[in-house]
Amino acid sequence: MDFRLSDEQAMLRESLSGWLARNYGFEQWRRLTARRPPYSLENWDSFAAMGWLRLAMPEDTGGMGLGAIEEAGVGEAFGSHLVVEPYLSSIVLSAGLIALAGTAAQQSAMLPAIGGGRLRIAFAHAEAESRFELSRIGTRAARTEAGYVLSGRKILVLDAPGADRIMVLARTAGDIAAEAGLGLFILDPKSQGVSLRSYTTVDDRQAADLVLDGAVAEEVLGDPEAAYPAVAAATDRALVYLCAEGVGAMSALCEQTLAYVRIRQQFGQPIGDFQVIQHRVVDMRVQLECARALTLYAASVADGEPLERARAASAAKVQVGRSARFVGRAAVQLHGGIGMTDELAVGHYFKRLLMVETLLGDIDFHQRRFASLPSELA
Amino acid sequence: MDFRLSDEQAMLRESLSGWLARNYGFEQWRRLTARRPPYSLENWDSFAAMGWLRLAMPEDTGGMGLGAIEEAGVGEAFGSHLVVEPYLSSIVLSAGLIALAGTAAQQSAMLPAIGGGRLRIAFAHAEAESRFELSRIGTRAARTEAGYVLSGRKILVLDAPGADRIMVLARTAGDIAAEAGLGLFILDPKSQGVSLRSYTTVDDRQAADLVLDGAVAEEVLGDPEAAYPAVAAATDRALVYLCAEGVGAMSALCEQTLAYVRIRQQFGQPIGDFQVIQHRVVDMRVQLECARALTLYAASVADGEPLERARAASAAKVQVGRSARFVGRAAVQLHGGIGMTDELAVGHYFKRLLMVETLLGDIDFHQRRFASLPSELA
Amino acid sequence: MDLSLNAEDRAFREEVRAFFREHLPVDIAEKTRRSFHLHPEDMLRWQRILHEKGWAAPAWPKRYGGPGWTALQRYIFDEELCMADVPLPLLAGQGVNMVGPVIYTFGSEEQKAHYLPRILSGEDYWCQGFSEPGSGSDLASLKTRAVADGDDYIINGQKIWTSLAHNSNMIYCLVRTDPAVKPQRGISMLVFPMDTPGITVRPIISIDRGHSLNETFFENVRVPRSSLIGEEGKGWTYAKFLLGHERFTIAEIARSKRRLQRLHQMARETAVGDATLADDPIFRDKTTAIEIDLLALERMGLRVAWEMDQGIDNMLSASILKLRGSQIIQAVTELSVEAMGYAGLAYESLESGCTHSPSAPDIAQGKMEEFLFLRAATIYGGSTETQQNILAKMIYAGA
Amino acid sequence: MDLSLNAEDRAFREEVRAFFREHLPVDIAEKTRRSFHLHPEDMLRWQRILHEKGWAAPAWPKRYGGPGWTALQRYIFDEELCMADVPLPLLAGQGVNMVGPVIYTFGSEEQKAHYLPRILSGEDYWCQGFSEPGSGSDLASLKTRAVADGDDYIINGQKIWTSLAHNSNMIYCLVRTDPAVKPQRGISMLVFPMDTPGITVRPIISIDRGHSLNETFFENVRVPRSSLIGEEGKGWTYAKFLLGHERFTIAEIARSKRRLQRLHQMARETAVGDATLADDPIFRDKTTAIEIDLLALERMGLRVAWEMDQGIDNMLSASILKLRGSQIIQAVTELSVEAMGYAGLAYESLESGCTHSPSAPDIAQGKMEEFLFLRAATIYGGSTETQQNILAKMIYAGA
Repeated sequence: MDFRLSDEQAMLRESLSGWLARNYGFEQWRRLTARRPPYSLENWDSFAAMGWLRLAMPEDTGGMGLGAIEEAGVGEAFGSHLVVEPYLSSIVLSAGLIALAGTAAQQSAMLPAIGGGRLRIAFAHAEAESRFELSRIGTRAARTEAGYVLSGRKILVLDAPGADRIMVLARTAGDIAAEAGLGLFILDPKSQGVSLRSYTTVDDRQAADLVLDGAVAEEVLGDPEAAYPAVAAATDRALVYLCAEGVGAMSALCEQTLAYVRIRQQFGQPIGDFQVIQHRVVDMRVQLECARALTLYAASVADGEPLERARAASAAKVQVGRSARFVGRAAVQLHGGIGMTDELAVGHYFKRLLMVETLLGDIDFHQRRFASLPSELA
Repeated sequence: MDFRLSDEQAMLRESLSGWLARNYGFEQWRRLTARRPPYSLENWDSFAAMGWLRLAMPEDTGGMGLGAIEEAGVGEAFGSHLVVEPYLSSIVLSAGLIALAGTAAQQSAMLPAIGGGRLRIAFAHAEAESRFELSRIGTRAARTEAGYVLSGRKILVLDAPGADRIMVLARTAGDIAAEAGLGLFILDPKSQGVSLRSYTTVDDRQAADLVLDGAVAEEVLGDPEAAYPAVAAATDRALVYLCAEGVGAMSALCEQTLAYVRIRQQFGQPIGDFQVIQHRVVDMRVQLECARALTLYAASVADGEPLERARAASAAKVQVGRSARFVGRAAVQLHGGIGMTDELAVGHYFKRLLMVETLLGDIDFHQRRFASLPSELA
Repeated sequence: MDLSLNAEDRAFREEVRAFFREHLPVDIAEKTRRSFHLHPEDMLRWQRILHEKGWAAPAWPKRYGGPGWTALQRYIFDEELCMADVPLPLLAGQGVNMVGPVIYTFGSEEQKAHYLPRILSGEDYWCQGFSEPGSGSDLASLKTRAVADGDDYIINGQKIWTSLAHNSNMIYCLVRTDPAVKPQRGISMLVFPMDTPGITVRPIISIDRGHSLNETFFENVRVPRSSLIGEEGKGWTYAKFLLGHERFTIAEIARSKRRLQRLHQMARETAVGDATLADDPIFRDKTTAIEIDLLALERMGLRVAWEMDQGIDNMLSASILKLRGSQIIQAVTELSVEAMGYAGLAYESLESGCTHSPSAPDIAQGKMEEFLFLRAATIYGGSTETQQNILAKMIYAGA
Repeated sequence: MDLSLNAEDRAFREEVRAFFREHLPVDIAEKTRRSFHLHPEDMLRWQRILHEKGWAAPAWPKRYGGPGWTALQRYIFDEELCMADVPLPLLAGQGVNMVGPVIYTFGSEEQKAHYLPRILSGEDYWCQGFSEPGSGSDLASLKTRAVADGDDYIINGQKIWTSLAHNSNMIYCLVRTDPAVKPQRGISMLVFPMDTPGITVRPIISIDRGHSLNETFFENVRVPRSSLIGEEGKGWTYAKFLLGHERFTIAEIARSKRRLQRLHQMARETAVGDATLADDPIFRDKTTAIEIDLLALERMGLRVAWEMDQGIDNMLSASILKLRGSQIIQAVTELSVEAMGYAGLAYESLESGCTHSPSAPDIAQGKMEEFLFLRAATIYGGSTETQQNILAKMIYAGA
């Protein structure tokens, strides 16, 4: 057992925190979220130039061959600065799925473009009726002469506005909830039969609901009936990334709140001198450390054996969800009225944490998933 | 709507608090619980003399014809002094059931004796497999020439050691969980086929497990196949009484804890000066007031329409259970080490609250029962 | 003791219910049901209907144009209002519930005659100038100065969190008239029009993206001496009177009941695979826990209402109502957002100033906005921590 | 970074497991499984077996007779011990885990040579004289005096919560040797036999009805100067060293895992109508929540163990371990009692000093006792509130 960062990990951390400190203050965030799509392609190019987009890609496609621990490093840094660029959707999920499910040819064709910042793919999986269940997919993909033709509805396709392509999880066979019979298909969002209803999300980013009505896929990733294991693995990786983002955001909130309570005067003293406030600051930190511990654990097993991977990812998501609730709410509360305003970063961290808590399954969902997996204690 | 106590209610409260203040200090409690059975027949006679045992009995059997509100008044006073005499088992439950289910002749025969302190009846309902489900009764009562013959096992028959008679809830017909087919039977604990395994309970009182093997009942209360509605009604009344006892005990704990934190010195000041302790004292009180409000409500409808009665009783039991957990634990915690000792009353209130929380159904059970009943909000 | 409603109160409930059923305009009911914000003109229209019936100011005595209801009747009125999705005449709230009672209790005859009818008719909409950037929960430390100058006061300073200042034509304000004495003693209450020269209102956008809050700046604002309510230096007393008036309504008991009812409905309409969210035992456990909390709160509230009618001032219970009420408000709105799942994360601002979640059903509209805005429920009107400090004082003093 | 156990650690785990399987006497294992209290002679017997293997003092360096394990190995050892229901050599605990490390770190060569082997062999059983009636969490305020008198100290005063004082033959004690200086500076640590004249032990019965705690009175107790550990006035430093040693073990991570495992088993054996408690989704939700809490605690614990092996002293994490550990201990024991339902309410004291619930299955025996006794888990070793004060100081100082 060794908790030390490798040289590579330490360098990555350095480069992330250095660049973000120079380029990603709250005012920058404000400018970015006023755009449509709400992020910067220049930033994206910089991420590509620094290699952050191809960290986890296989080396034979120009990637660095690193894993979930490094991706979590990116997540934590991005979370602490509220980075809005489409890393989760395009890199962790879509590129991750291409690496897991795509053929060698597909990998060589797409990964360098994604890693180089020239191609952004959004991932469409959720459907209104499935809540958080990954394999409950009603969207159908039918094989025809022209290729696979897709019909159905997807919701909350993160970063779809502005994406070059959309990857769709659709059913080629089997019952609505079956794990077998699922495939991954890549579409051009401008092609016929694809309509997007774009909207702003609660954290000032963008997503879209997607209606597919006979849309023809450009590409099917690997086996069109056996995508589920790759989707499950990529989702667990994405959970780790999200958890790390949550840890980063909570860490920023803990810092900002501590700084605020030490200067804010009420009743003739800084409110941070009140014991009740001190204990709340402690409880926030304890929650942060619990979330950090399980996120690191989940990252360390995310590239390993599926059962431990799934248990750890769900445990981390539950813990991060709970911690996010506590830390986010306490941060707003301790800031008082000013924490309720759009002017301060606090509220925006709070809303990003709400996304982190819910995306890819909320606390209840992952608590149940955790309980359904075999445990040495049960 | 009128929250004022009636003159009768005010007098009852006076007489209870006066007598208990004079006769029921913690040292008295200690002496009583060292006895077997762990209570005093002299006290019981005093209760009879003051009319407390026949408050809720019908006037034509020598009772005062009062209701659940007055019974709750007794419960609260008894709870605040940890009164150990068998009021819940013998008066609220057994006498209550005779009044509800017994024939006129049975009422005239037994209620005056109970109300006069000359007859104490324990109520055997719980079985190991039924957890808290009232109608899940496996003990059988078979009609024979000799009368009803009972076989089965009962657990946690409160105050059975020392009782003159035992009232047994047993099945004459129907499926194991059916509400129909239940009857109430009165046994002499010394008769053949009855064996008691007596033990101490966690709150230093006594109960017994009961094995019935062909025991012949002396009496069957009313209809031997239709006792359930009476049992449900009496149980809701008993829930109100228990809740009131909990309110009394919590109220004593709040007082004792406040008094303690104001004198206990640590770090050069009374610990009650620390803001964190102050807020804990506040939270204890808030919990107490929530419990008090719902208990009073449940008492006010306990003699009314069954649905509102059941909803209110379950809501009160849930709230009292939660409040008891919070108040009991906070009281021990704020007392520190000394709160952990047998020497102080605090730990004994804590353990009585554990009984109150669990008897006749715990928080989860009553939360579920509440949810299963129709609500204007659902 | 008899804790049920008597025949008179039950009849009153029916009367209120019938009135709402018959007189609430259909378009307003529909907008409220779908959580759209009402246009000020819609609010005024509804205010006029209430006023015509004599119900515009439920808490006011008859001699000032109120219905002269008991506290219990007001509670029933409020409950029927919430359950029927009748909009609160929000703009009128500060006038009706806050400054109105101060004016008829402490104001001069001229002030009563001038202001009270205009509040009832909806001609005047009021905002409150209490909080300042440096004095949130510590109100006594406020710094806005009013200096006597002949027959006038000249006001300089700044207020914050002035709800709806941008839609109001009147303000009631706490100002420091005497900086030499003990902080609480040097405060006075002034009332004056918002179009008085020297007043600037700057919007504050809150985390729900809405605009109801403002900063209000006073630069040499000159108002006549007749703007003073009651006596100079007694502003603190009037403010406490007013906040005491607020503590009951701020618990939002009936509103939480209605929110919980809608949450149940939302859960029944939310598919989870082959079943609905309402079938989920964990989710049901959470709604049940809140329902029981709310029932306890309601029973405390009814007791406080009864005590108010008896002339008993139960400060402890009123503070507990505010404390628990705000926690329950947050519990219900949190769970509502949780119930929405992914649908809640879509959150657009519409032209009308409303927010909208495209993938969510009608019943869930407005829930995210409520959730976000009501993070403030444990901050405004005395934060939870301040409320606990106050309660500790009362309990240590033997309450 | 590599957060999995390496081959060596895995082999170590197997070795420990095999040893317990082969050498733990069957009768002791059975008693532990059924939650009976062990007789002191049984404990001694097991202590001797461990000692023979060289495992009597897991944390001690090799040169003092310990196995020289890493912190991670100690964690693995502790986990195997808990999972196999191996009894903690409770009586030996104070000697092995507390005073032993103080003696080999700060004691004289004579003290080391005399005391350490006697701790390992089980010849000496120690108790701790720290707390006093007036100084619980505020240890620095202790009043027991030791006055130098020729070659001796004369001790007068009183200690409280002296665990197992009635079964111990040695005590290590904090005493005030200099009342003139700053409270922390005037404290020294003395070690002496419990049969020294002038010592009286009075039992304290705790709410679980057990007797493990005592009050210990000192009336002109004369002990030689050689009883002093290290330097006079440095007792506070040694105590902090010792309590730091305790913070890791006091989190009881492995023990909580074992308790949770037994709770799952109990739920499977508890009938609820036609099903079992383990099938109840609400109950399962509660156990799952605790299991996740515990997993987070374990991951923090492993990191602290690794840091200890790297010579990094992470005070913040150690305090969080104690804080969270004690909360989880209480959560598991609370839920265990809840699972028992009515069976937990029967609670008899047996002759042997054990408690017993007649209607409960074997697996549930001892659960009520644990629950009651472990209310103290958030009180002893620095109460939760004190721990939060300490953590606040560290965090405000930038930790």
